[in-house]
Order: sequence, then structure tokens, then C-alpha cells
Amino acid sequence: MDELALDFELAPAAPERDDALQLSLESWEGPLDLLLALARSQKVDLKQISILALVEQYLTFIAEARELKLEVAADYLVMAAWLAYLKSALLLPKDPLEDPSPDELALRLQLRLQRLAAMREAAARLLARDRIGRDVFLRTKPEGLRDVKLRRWDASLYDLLSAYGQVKLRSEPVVHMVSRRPVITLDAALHHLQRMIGIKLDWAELADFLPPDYHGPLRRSAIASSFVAALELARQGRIDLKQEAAFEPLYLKAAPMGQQPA
Amino acid sequence: MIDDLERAIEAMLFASDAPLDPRQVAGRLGDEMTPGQVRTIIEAIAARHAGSGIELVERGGHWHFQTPADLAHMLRRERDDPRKLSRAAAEVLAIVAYHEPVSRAEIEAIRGVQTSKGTLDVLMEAEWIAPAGRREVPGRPLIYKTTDAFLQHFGLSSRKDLPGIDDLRAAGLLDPVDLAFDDAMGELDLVKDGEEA
Amino acid sequence: MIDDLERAIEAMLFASDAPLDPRQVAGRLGDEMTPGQVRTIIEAIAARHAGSGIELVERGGHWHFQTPADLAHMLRRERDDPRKLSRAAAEVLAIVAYHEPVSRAEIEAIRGVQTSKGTLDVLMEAEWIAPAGRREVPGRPLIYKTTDAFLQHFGLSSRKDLPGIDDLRAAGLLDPVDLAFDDAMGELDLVKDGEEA
Repeated sequence: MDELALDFELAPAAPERDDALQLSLESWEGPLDLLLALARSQKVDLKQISILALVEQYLTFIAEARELKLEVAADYLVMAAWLAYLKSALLLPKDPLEDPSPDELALRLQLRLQRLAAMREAAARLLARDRIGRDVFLRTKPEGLRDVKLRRWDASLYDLLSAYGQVKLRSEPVVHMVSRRPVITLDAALHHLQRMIGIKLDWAELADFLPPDYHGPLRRSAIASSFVAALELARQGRIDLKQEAAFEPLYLKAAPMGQQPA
Repeated sequence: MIDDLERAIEAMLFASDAPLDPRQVAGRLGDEMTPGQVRTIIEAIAARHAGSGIELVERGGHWHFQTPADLAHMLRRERDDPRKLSRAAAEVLAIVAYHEPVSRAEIEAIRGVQTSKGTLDVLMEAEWIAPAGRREVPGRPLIYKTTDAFLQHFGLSSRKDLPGIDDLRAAGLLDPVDLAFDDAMGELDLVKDGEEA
Repeated sequence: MIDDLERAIEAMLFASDAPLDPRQVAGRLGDEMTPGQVRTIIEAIAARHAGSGIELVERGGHWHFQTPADLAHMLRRERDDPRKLSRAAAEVLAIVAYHEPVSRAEIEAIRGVQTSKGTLDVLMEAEWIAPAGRREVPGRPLIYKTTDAFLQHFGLSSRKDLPGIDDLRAAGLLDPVDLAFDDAMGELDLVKDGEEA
């Protein structure tokens, strides 16, 4: 790290003319860096540097680099062109209409250099502070603070009992018992429906033909078989069927005697 | 005012990555002092810290800083981490509760599936089951039973409070799934049936 | 005689592997004290250690024990500093620290060169800088700021401790060029060099 601090002091030193042979553009981080190094060589406060002299220094430096056939990156050349323009503008009689004026351009350049210099100095001072691991030291193996998670398992009595119920079910021998379901056969339904048709003369809903004491599965079975029975009787032309729309109640009544097929 | 030598030794012991003995400290100080002299200073430092939240202790002739043992509980913070018991663990726990004491093989026989060691570990960690000796059969397998913590957690005063098989059946907990479905369907409004026809 | 609470806080700060702020300490004490009360005790502990070979310091509101800087020569080991910063990285770090929050474009405007991706990466890896949201201008560029770890490493209690920051601010050297330019033009008494025109 000490080398770094040194670096900051050494780098800005502008090359003497004798050093020209050693000049290497790679030591600078861009044209502004080079300009700052050259400005420092004027050995005055950055606020008092002569921009014109600085421009001269830069242009000379670049010219020498090109003479030595060093590769000069484009951004250095762009800066050189801009500075050459600035130089001529500063030297020529002032044109009050020119905007921005060369003085303003020079001031801007000076402000930029001041800001870069300030940050470069700040970096050096920062790095020179008492730093952990170099100047001040911490404990190498602190005990550390720990968060211990206490795992708490959650389960309710219901979870426990229902789990046991499932285990029991799974382990019980599997016996398939086919339970006798209460059903109304198609024959019984046909029979019943034919009898009822004679009693009810007007349109009546299919459900009305079922005995009222049929409940649950028995009623479901009765509806199914009566429906099929109704279809059969309609096919035989003995009853008429009517339904307003799909899923609406199904109505039936006895067919007029005349239409009865022979 | 603490003199610079004492400060340096204190800092050295603080920042060292391993306990140091007086000879090592003297060496780092350029051997201008004898280990005996260094030791005297180290003891002074230790005395200065006595009764504080930091102590300098000697272990086999080497010294290092540490936090006092009586404050260890201040350095850890305990936090609850509640977790839902898995279905498999609930089954195993129920089997232990209804059939205790049982071995792992017996649990597997009842469940009809293999039981991972981890499931029993979870239940032991929860302190709901505990080993209860060995079954005197070939292989002498460990057998498990439930604990008082188990009764407490599930609000049971004794294992006898566990509902019997008949109770479970009455509560519908032993109903096969498809039968339960039929029952649920039967409760549907009958008017619906009529419209379906 | 040091009381138990002070001992506990001292042990906590000593044992922690990261600097702690009074809020964290209060939390570990079960929130029975306010962070302000804890802070008073921490300051008392720091005062007790002042002038010894161990010091308790505040960095960005967080406190940690370390060795005093003046003992560096006694403690420095032969090992190389593992964190060697390139000149570019040091400059970027300084710009972020003195101008934060700052975008990459703003950093480049000051340095006059493009900042390679690696430079910011190195500083983020060291945890000295971190993204701090986006600037609400077209393109919404990321902006960066320094971290608590930065303050710790460089021994700064807060950003106000940055060397020379007050002078730089007073001199307008932390203002953008445009702003400084307008100020300078406003003042009219431009210090121009004689060679001009």
C-alpha cells in the first residue's frame, strides 16, 4: 500500500526534456491525467497555472511522442486538436461574439484539473489512514454471537388420531363388500308408470309419478328407471313427452287414443 | 496510565491468532525482556481485566483473551422455530402411542411402509418418544415409548385417554375415503336429483 | 466493580465477529433497554479502555474492538497486505466516498477516462462500495455509495471524518464543473493569467 501512496507522488512528475526518450503514454490514464502531470510541473497552485503554457507543454509532448513513432491513442490526439484550437483562440484578438469564449474554455479545463487533483489527493490521504489489517488489528478468532434456533414441532391431537385412523385403514385386510343397493328395476318402473298414466290425465312431471316415500339412493334409482321406462312408452306411442329446454323438468301424459298404433 | 510495553503486549495478545506464551511475546518484542518479566506484565494485564466482560486467561502456559464463561448465555440468542410435524411422523407417533413399547420393525409392520431413521429422530428431538430398553428377541431391537412431554403437548392426562378404535370409527376417522364420499353425496338436496332426470 | 449489564455488553462486543450498533445490542439484551441507554454504556466501556492496548471504536454507528494505530509497528506482520488497490481503484473509491451517491458517468467526468468494469467490481467485492439505487434522470443510471465496511476499514467514525472533506466542500471542489464555472463567472474578478490574450 505504501507503494501506492508513492505512486501518487511520482506519477504527476512531468518528464524533463531529457526523459523524452523514456516517455511512455501508458503511464497516464488518459489525456486529463497527462495534462494534470504537466500542470504540476509548473510547480504552482493549480489555480494559478498558465493554461497557455500547459497547452504548449501538451502539444510538445504529443509531438515528441509521434516523432519517436510511439503509438498515440486517439483520445490524446483529440485532446491535442482541441488544445491547439484553444491556443489559437487565446492568442487571437478576442471576438466578443464567440461563444463560449476561449477564456471560458480555459477556465473549464482548469476547473476539471483542480477537481481531478483534489480527488487524487483525497485517495492518497484515504489510503494513508490507519487501516484494518495493516495498522490496526481485530481479534482473529472471536467467539462470535450466535442465534440458536429452537425447533419446536407442532401437531394437534387431531393430526395424531387421523394419522392413526389412516394407518389402521391401510393395515386392515382389504375385503370388498358389494353392498346391496336399493334399486327400482326397469320392469318395476314400467309397470308403475303404466298404472300411473291411467290416473293422471294432464301433463305431469316425471318426478310426480314416483312414490313419495322413496328417498336417497332408492329415489335416484327410481328416477333413472322411470326415465328409461318413459322413453320406452313414448317409443310405443302410448305417452307423449315434453320438455321446455335441456335440463328442464320432463312432463308426460297419456297419448290420445286415436294416435295409438295398432 | 498504562505504559507502552504493557499496551503492546496487551494488543499482541488481543490480535494474535493463537494463544501466546511469555517466551513468544518476548521474542516479538525483540528479546529485550526475559520471559519472566513478560509474564509479570501479562499477569498485570489479566488482573486489570478481572471482573470485566473480557478476561485474559492462561491455558497450558499460553495466554489468550476470551469472554468469561458466566456470560456465555449472553452470546447466544435462542429463537423458536415452529414446524409442522410431517404426516409420516404423525403416523409413527400415533403407532408408538397406541402400541408402546414398539420397535422400529413393529412400527413398519403396522404402517406397511419403511420408516426412515430421521422420522424417529424428529420425534425424539421433540421429546415425544424415548427409547425404553430393548426387546428380548433376536437382534435385541430398541423399543420406544411416549413421554410425559407427549401427554402434555396433546393435552392427555394418560395414555388411557387416547380414544379407542371404536371411538375413532364413530368419529369417522376409520372410514374409507370412498364411503365418506357417498355419505357426503347423500346429503345433497334431493330436488337436484329430480332436475337431473 | 463493573456491573453485570456493562460486562454483558462488553463481552458481546468483544465476542462479535462483526461490529454491532446499540440497536443490535439492545435486541440481544431482550429489548429491555433503549438503544440510547445501551449507547451510554458502550461509551463508558470505550472510555474504560482508552489508553490501553485494546480500544473500542465507533465506525458508522457500529462499534468494535481493535488495537490502537500507534502500536502498528509492534503488530504488523511480515505478510503482505492482501488488499492492494490499483491507482484507478483508489481514485474511484475516493470519488465515490467524497461525492456519494455518484453514478459511473459522474465518476468518469471527474477522471476524464472510462472506468473499466473491473474497477468497480474490485471495490464492490471488497464491500467498500455498494449500489444505492438509480438516479432519476434519463437512462436511470445506477448510483454508488460507500458502506459501513468502508468506514471500518479506513478507521472513519462517519463520512464527516473523510480527510479534508470540509475544506474540499468549502473550496467548491466537490461541486460539478458546470456549477463551479457559473460561480466563477458570476464572481467576475476572474483570476486570469497574464499570458492570456
